[in-house]
Amino acid sequence: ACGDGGSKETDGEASGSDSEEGDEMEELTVQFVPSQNADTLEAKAKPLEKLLGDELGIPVKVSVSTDYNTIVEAMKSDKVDVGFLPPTAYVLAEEQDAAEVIIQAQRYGVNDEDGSPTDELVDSYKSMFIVREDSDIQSVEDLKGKKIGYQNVTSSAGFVWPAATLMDAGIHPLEDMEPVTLKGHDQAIISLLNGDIDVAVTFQDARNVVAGDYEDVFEETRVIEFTEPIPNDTITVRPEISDDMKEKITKAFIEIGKDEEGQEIIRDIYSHEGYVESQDSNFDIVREYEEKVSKEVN
Amino acid sequence: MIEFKNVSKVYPNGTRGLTNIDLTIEEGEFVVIVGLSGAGKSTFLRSVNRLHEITEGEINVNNKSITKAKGKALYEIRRDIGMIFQNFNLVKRSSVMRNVLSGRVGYHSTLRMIFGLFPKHDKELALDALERVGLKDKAYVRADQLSGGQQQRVSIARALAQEAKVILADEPVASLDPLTTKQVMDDLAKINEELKITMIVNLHSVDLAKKYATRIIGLKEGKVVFDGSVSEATDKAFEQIYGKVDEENVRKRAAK
Amino acid sequence: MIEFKNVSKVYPNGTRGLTNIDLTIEEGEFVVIVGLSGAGKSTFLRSVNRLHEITEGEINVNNKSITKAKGKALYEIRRDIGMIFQNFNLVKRSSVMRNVLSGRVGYHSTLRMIFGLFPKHDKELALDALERVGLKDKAYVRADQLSGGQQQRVSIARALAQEAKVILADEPVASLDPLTTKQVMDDLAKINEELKITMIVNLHSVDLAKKYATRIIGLKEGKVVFDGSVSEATDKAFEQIYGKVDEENVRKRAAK
Amino acid sequence: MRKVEVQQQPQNLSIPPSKTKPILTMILIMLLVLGSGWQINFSFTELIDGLPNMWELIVQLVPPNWAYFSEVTSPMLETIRMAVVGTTFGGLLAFPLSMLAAKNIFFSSWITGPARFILNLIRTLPELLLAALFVAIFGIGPIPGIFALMLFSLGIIAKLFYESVESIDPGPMEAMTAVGANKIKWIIFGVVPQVMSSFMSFFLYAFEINIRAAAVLGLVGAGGIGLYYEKTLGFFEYGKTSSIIVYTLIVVLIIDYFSTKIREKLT
Amino acid sequence: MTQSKGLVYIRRFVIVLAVLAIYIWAFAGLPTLELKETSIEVISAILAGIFSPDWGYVYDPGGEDLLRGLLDTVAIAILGTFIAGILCIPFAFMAANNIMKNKAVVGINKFILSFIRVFPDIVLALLFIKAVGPGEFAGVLALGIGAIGMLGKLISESIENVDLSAKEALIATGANPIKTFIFAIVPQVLPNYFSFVMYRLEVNMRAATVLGVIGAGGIGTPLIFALSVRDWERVGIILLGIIVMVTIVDIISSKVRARFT
Ligand SMILES: Nc1ncnc2c1ncn2[C@@H]1O[C@H](COP(=O)(O)OP(=O)(O)OP(=O)(O)O)[C@@H](O)[C@H]1O
Ligand SMILES: Nc1ncnc2c1ncn2[C@@H]1O[C@H](COP(=O)(O)OP(=O)(O)OP(=O)(O)O)[C@@H](O)[C@H]1O
Ligand SMILES: [Mg+2]
Ligand SMILES: [Mg+2]
Repeated sequence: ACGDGGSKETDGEASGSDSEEGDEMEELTVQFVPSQNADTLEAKAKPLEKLLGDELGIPVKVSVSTDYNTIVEAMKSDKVDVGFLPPTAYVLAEEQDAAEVIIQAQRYGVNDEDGSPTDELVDSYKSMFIVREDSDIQSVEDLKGKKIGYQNVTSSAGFVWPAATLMDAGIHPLEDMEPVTLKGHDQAIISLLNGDIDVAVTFQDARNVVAGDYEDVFEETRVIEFTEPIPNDTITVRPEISDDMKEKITKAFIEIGKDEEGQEIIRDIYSHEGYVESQDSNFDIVREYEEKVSKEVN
Repeated sequence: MIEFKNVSKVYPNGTRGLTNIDLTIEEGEFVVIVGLSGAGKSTFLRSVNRLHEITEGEINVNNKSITKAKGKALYEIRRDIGMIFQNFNLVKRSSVMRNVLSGRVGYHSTLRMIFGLFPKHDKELALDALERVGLKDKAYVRADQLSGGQQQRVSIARALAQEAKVILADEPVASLDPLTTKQVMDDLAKINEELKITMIVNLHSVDLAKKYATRIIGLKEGKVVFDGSVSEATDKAFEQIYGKVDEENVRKRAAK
Repeated sequence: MIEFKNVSKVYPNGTRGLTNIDLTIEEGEFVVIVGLSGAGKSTFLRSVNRLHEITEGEINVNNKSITKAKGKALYEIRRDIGMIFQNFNLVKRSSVMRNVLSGRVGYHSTLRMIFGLFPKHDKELALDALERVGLKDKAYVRADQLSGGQQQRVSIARALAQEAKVILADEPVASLDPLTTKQVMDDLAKINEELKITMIVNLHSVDLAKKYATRIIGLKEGKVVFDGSVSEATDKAFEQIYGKVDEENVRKRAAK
Repeated sequence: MRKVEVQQQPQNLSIPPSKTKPILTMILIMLLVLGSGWQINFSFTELIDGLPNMWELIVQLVPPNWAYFSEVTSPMLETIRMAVVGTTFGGLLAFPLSMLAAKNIFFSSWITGPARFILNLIRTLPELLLAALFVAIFGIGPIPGIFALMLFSLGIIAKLFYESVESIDPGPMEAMTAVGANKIKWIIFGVVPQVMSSFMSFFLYAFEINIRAAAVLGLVGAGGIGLYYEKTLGFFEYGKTSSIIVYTLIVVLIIDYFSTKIREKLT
Repeated sequence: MTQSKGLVYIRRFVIVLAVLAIYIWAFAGLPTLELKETSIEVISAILAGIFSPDWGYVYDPGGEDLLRGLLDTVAIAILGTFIAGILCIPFAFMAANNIMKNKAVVGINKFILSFIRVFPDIVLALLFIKAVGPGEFAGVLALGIGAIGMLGKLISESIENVDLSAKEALIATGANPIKTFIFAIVPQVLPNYFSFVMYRLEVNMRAATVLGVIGAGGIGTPLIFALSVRDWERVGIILLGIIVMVTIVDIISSKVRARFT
């Protein structure tokens, strides 16, 4: 849609390379948006700058943002080359020709029973419906008319997937429920414990975030349902970047995921365990869900 | 009775306001303070009710040290001292009536004042005071819509309404025409005589000073250079207060 | 030459300031305006340089209508009219020097003034003016640290520094002691005589009016009730201006 | 006596004050600004070059999606309701606290110091932390929202207000001292009439902020207009975003109008 | 005269009634206040965390620590405030109805200021990100432009409140409006101006949300991250840092204002 002009000129150099397709990139700009399903996060950029720079041989600038909309817009204006986007955000960005997925992040799976990590690396996660232990809600069917705590409507785990699950059970996610929009999966769980809502939908397993503040959270709550898997965070690039460069970036990330030092860093900072190549079709499920839900909701 | 015991005042910027003032003003006196502009007349008045802290010495009002008084005791001493300011100090945004009524706040409980509930008696007092200075029909006009002289008279009315035992007046007639001047000064004299209220008045007019004062105090560069009855205040005495009528010299002294 | 052509002024709150004023003041006259407090003296002066809009009539200054002037033309007429205010109108937070210099801004480009770059000549003028009123040694003191009379003198110095052709003075000596009063009035008279600068001065003192004026205008309730030379201004004339010395009556009239 | 003599020296008030201090201050500020500019790579050319990109987004913002108006009306009303209550309580608390913090009202730093410290503390608390605390205490809904807005307004009004109180005309206060008023009467008659207008101005300003920045309400599950920004931006529906902007603008203009009227009454 | 007075009373009555109605409406919609069971445990956990700050975060040789974060924040805030402090002046001047007699000019300027104020920070940030890319520079621009609305409004209102007698004196000397403004209004407004600018500096330092969104570094992003994963020790140390920073600004601010009062 918009013009190209591969490189970033932070040092005020004249923008001579307008017409080239980024094969002569002098600098790579990377921006990261935290996915919502993380229980530790660090707002650090420097370590990744070094790792990626070493792999690619050009300077890398990494920044951390808290809102994906700005990354997408920046990618559209060629201000950001590589973005870490949550799945919904990726789909929306792809629609606008702003991003192309190359990689997906891997994490350890979560035990459905007790919320502890498994030792299996997966590229997807799930969302869950959770109620108070003493609640008489046993299954999704019982939810009709109950007070539910959602996240923002753009949230995969906090709205889209759970809404789809409800629809599958014949319950309209807004009209048949008493919805409240909350900010943060931790707030959802606290509100559930407080009795402000009857059911919370969170990523699996958000109770770990609250456990530090409220020890008995696992005893006092109960999961009644899991959703279908949601693809993990993506690493995407601007489509205008040359295939060669895309290749290089892909390889670089995968290398980092395998390297011991690299792994430690991406785990600490982004709670990623490793990276696998990905393709757009992996996200058809996201599109499908988006469409299904947004048709009902908007 | 007002007693100055070796009082000095130095302003923070180093200007000397008063130097070693030592005198006593008895109840019922009509004292006029004269002196060049900048001689320390206003400073003298403001020391009496401790609007300025003096830097040395002590001042007693009716045998109570205002210099040492605190809290309620201080408020009560002050309530009994009315003041007419040289530059009026009115709340320009409030009505004339409210400005005058504000002279009465010392008499009422704080709670009452928070709601601005003045008793009827006070309102009558305020209207009386306004009538005395000829401003009854401006009672509900905002203070900033008055002429200069009218503002000065509001300031006088406020002090009258206060029913104080001492009145300090800083050039109360500076902006008034001769007739109003006469009327205000007559009023002050009447209050002084009939109610035995002590008057301490700064004046620039030697004629007025001679006409109304029972005692004249001359200040010069913060020091008392004359203190005596009207009869003692000869032309010579005034020469001493104001300096010789030597044009060149006047300028220099006036500046001090 | 200042011409009032059937000028009236009604304040927004309905008070009548001036009513049908019709007179001409020639160049070089020393006009003193007298009248009761609230008679409209300040309103009269403020109409001359259009600090107040008049509600009817027209005023010409040196054959230019200030009532109709706009923008630069208006500023230039005003630059030639100096004004001494009854309540000084100083910028309290600025230094004395800066207050006096502000009388000079009409002479310089806006840009220059934005950076406050006054030429040396102006500073000398300002210091001269301050010396005239005996305040040279307070030049860099903040205006709010001055005594009342000192502030009035700063206001006078500002008007002097302006080098105007007409000076409007609203009770310029109200807060001054007799000596400084004499000195300031002498100065005004000297400027009037030597430089042929027109003076329009509001005064409360009949003595001063008789001593300095070449022409006296008496105002009463916004109307001209007397206009004549000093010799014509008999005691009877003043009685007419101030009303009979009838105590009851005075109060009522003064309140108007 | 000795003290007095020492103080007599600085009488040379007739020479201009030295200009070095202001000049040094200016230089210091310029250095700070230039240093900061360097630290963040300030560049005009980059900005100018990027303007066309900016335009691209502006084009998407117009025209607003008028149909969206009806959808945001009820959250807007909800926001106004909570802002009214929150700002009122905040303002009621801010008044006495600002008086305690103003140095020309209470001369002792034993009073102004703690008052200012409390105000600083209140202003520093991030919204997210407030949300975490209030949700724990009151659960979700309008109540924690109002408390959050109250603290918010308190911080804003009090800080701005005490500083403007510090620059009022001391004359009327002096007159009240002279009539023997105690502190409270002194404030009511000498200070309040002078500051009412600026208090109202800050109060209404805080009210306005509360309406347009009501994101904090979203944080405690109390709805509010903030969520809708997030939602529309999240879906890249800029037409809707700009209709929220226009809506807020209308509300703010109405508040502005009343603000001016009320201040005129008080001046 | 009497008729208009009657009108004034009626208008006043209507306004009072309107305000009253608004309050009744606002309070009527409120649920009752109740405390939650979980509160004690959760709050004591939060407070315990905040009061045992994560000292390790103060300095980290890797470069992304509290000190560096604060320094970045200060740099962004200073520059942003500086830009706004300069750019707001003409708007403030032209939006003050006692300076500008032309009602249309005043109205237009007040409208512009309102418009800037309602423009959400995040959209402003988005615009600048598109222009210069995410980072500190965009942050500075967003803060700088966004603050014009607030500074312009507050300053113009404080101009509307000044004592106009000195202004008269300047008009009488034949000064044009700009000169009058500089000599009669500026000295009176200066303390307020500095107070507002310093306040804005402080707001900008706390503008964690916008800066976090922009990826501008500074202390905002780590604070948001720490809050969202409930790492209270980290929150505690960052808060401490901000409080110290704000207190320093406050002290400087009162020193600066003391100069001008
Ligand atoms: N801004 C104003 N608004 C309304 N009325 C006013 C205003 N200024 C003055 N007046 C009224 O106009 C009348 C004339 O006022 P003016 O100031 O001209 O009197 P003056 O002769 O100068 O009196 P003084 O000797 O007391 O200064 C007075 O009754 C006064 O109350
Ligand atoms: N707040 C202040 N700070 C510093 N110096 C001051 C202050 N107020 C007055 N002064 C100085 O103290 C001296 C005495 O002032 P004061 O006001 O007592 O004079 P005054 O006799 O009342 O003169 P006037 O007749 O002009 O009113 C003057 O030189 C004046 O400049
Ligand atoms: Mg005096
Ligand atoms: Mg007058």
